[in-house]
Amino acid sequence: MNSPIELQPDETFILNVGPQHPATHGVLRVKMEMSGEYIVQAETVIGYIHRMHEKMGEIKTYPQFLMNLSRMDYLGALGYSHGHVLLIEKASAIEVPERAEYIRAITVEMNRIASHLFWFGAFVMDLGGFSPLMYALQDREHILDILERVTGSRLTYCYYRFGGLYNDVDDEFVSATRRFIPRMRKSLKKYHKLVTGNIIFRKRLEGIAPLSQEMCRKYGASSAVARGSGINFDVRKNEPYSVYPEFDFDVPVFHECDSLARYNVRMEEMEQSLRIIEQGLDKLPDGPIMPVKKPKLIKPPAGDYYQAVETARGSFGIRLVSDGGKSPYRLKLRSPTYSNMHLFDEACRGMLITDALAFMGSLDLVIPEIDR
Amino acid sequence: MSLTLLNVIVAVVIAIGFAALNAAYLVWAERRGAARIQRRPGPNINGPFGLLQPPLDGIKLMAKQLTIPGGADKVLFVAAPVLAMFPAIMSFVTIPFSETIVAKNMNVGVLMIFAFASMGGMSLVFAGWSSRNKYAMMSSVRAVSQAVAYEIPMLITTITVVMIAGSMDLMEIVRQQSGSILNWNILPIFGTSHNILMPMSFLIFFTCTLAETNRAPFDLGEAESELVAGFHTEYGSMGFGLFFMGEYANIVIGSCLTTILFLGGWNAPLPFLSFIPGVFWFLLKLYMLIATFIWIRWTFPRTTIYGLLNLSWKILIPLSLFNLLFTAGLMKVF
Amino acid sequence: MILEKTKLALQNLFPASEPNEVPTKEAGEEQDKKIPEEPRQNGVLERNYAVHGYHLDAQVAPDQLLDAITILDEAKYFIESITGVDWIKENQLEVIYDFARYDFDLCRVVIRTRVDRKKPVVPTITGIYAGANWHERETHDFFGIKFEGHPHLIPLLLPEDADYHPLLKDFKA
Amino acid sequence: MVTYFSEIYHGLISLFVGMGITFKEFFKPTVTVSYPYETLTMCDRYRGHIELIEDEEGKPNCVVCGLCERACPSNCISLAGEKPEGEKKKVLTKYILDFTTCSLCGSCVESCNFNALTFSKEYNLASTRKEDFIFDLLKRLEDRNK
Repeated sequence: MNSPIELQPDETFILNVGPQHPATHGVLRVKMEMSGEYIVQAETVIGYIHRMHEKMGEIKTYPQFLMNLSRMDYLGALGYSHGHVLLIEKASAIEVPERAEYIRAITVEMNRIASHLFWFGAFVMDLGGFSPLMYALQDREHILDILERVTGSRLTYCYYRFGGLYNDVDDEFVSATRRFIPRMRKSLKKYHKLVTGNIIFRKRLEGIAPLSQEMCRKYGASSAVARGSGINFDVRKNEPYSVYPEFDFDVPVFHECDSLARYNVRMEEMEQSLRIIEQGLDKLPDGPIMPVKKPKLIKPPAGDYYQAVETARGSFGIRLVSDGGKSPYRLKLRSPTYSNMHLFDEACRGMLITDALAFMGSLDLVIPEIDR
Repeated sequence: MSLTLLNVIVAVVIAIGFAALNAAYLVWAERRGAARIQRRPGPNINGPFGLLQPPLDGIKLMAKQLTIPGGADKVLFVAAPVLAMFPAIMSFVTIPFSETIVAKNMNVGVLMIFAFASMGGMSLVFAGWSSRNKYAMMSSVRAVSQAVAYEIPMLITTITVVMIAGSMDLMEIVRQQSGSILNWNILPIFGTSHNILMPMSFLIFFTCTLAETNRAPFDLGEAESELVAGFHTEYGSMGFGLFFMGEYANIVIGSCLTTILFLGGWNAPLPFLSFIPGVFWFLLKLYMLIATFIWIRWTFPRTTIYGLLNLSWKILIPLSLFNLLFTAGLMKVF
Repeated sequence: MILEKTKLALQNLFPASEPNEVPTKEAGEEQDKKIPEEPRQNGVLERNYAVHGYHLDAQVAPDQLLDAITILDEAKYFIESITGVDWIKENQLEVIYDFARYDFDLCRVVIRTRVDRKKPVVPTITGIYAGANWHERETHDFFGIKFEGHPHLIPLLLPEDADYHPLLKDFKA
Repeated sequence: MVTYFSEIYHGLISLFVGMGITFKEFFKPTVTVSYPYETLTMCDRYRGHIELIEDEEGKPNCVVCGLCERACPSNCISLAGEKPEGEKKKVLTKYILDFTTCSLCGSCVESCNFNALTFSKEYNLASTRKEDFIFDLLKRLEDRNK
């Protein structure tokens, strides 16, 4: 009889999780050195769908690059576009009408909820529960329907323009969004009852994968990964941009540092986003959605510009080095999950594979966004 | 003599047919049920309500090539799926569906079913070991510890019932619960047991059945988000189909046993309803239990391997031992 | 304020050049435009946050890099990203380190260092910030900048046998 | 000891609560659309591939200015025109959309100043051949008018 698995002399073996593994949500690969079910060491291998967005940024003109941003993170696309337009508007001193900024904030928050809903479903599916994914997708469908009526597409919105928006929202959008808010609140209650309170679910997450604040800092973690470790960091509050200072909302922070804390942060964030949407609809001013003098040719003056925004996945930074030309001299995209995923190698040492994959789910990975 | 032999053969054939039919259509029921829970229609294209889906799936699986991974242990690799199906079918032989419908009643029926149930674990080990796949190997190691951990509370709980009935004969156990719903073993005080802890034993037994049949939330063997597909990662074609059917056949056996031990077997819940044949009541209870299995699977996330072992060793085994002692004490007193 | 503290600490790296930097800071806008034309002296600049999106801009020599990063580490900054810029006209490669803070004391710091295009070698900062690992590997992929002392400098985003550096300005696909 | 039992109790309760929710969902109507048998109409702003707009005479509005070609980030539009004798305007002779590289951003429609381009509402596009996605929009326009 031949031996199916040849153990290394030191009784560890290499387990190749990915690039085609159900828990990695895409083409991510983790080489794990295992001792039984325990991980001795892990090395994350990324880059399977690297598309070199930064080079495209250098080749294309500023408006042509607009649609690339929504290809980075297909779940929370609007947040990334928001960062891009804010940066170019800042660099070339374009005034944005107030109505446009409000609509941007509302749609970004809607997109954030949609993204978190998908994460919620996928996360519970990582833990083996399938039905919550379907419930989450039902609610997400509503958001996508609303956004589709406005932007014209369901996933890769190319909605923001330098100076404003692609087209205006109508009353139907406002009323549909208003109808959505109570519905979503009800659904969140259902999710809490079905999933958050569930003893199996809690047992799987409580105390799993503690991340210290120091570790978050060394790796530059943001979003729920940092906030679940007791770091009160949200770019919308720390470094207010757009019309966010006008809104009254809280940044949920949990101090348990474990996977459950990260879960709780995101669930709470959905409630807060609903609050922002509600206020935004109340305050939505009338007016144009593009500046009176529509910027024709975008040529930011030479220099170095940086803009950070809080997307659904964390602090997204975009750096523009301009030489005054029609296209950027250098465009750097700092994607939040890149830093969050980087934590994994160090944090998962000594963990069971079950817990490590649950931890990976709690990081909220979108692989195209890591690979760019 | 020859008549009895013929009887047995016919009964065995019927048992196999019943098991296979159930396994096939439970897949359909599960898919429809899951879809309803998730507010989808489920399979509804092939035939009315999608009822032709299972045979078509079967044909598709049979038409596929059975690939054996390089370096795999061929004999065990092929034997494992058969071994998964075989014990489940054999167990049907001794299950009484009513007073008369039973292939071969034995006075140690309980023992026989448990003997075959233990063999089910072997097939997982064989499959995992012979596949030459690390995920499958890890899964089979899990399967062993799971089987060991859950057979103990299951057996202890069964001993409690056997103690009350004073027999290992399944028919005898059912007969003692006849009369009305009040005599069923699941009920505290009133039942034949006069034992206040009986609902708890039912829960323990039911949980163990879930774990023994590798059903969610205890499906750690195949845990698709961790181990890809666990022990049957390398199986395709009918090898996979047999594992699949074996799983459902095991569910039927587990539910049959639960019905017989706790829910009064073929007895009608109320005496005046006993004009309806016993087999109807038996199947009703059986399918309600199976529906619960499906319902649970589509509600809960999966436990972890240590969560599963903790549940068994820290909660189920102490409770079932206490239950056993308590029942023994009660029987001594009354 | 952390801004002043960090600035002072960073300025201590350049004892001689400090007086020169004071006027640039006050001049603000007009100075910025000249930067691409004339090579900038090493030193600390305070930038207009509303325009540029960051507060402090320090250009250091490669051998001062670790000192500068240590100052930021001690002041509890977190690492945002590391990237490069190819200044082909000046025959130089620039490495840019972005840092920000978790608390409400808003201060974004940019550390830059310039190396020769022919021999692009900078010390690694993975010893100070473990999270710099992937960022440095990515910068190595795209620009071919070698981070001396990096524990695992193999391609990250590019294929493992990639021997080209796509973000260099003279790269032809 | 108390925590041990209270944990078991609360755990069990939480399981039953969860089962209650899925039980309720079981009886709710389905929400899905069984796609090939029933389809949804696309909303007004839906961005499909582009299509030429015709004037009253059935001729395209396009004046072959080439703005769309230049605005396109992925170079998927190629068009040509000629100026017939005695006419002031150029006439479109070729408009090819390479849909395989199109990213549906809508830059072309936005850049058009002559109301010559619009989004189609077509989304049932599937083929095993790459050539099927190189659309000749002029031909499509003629086919539409037949």
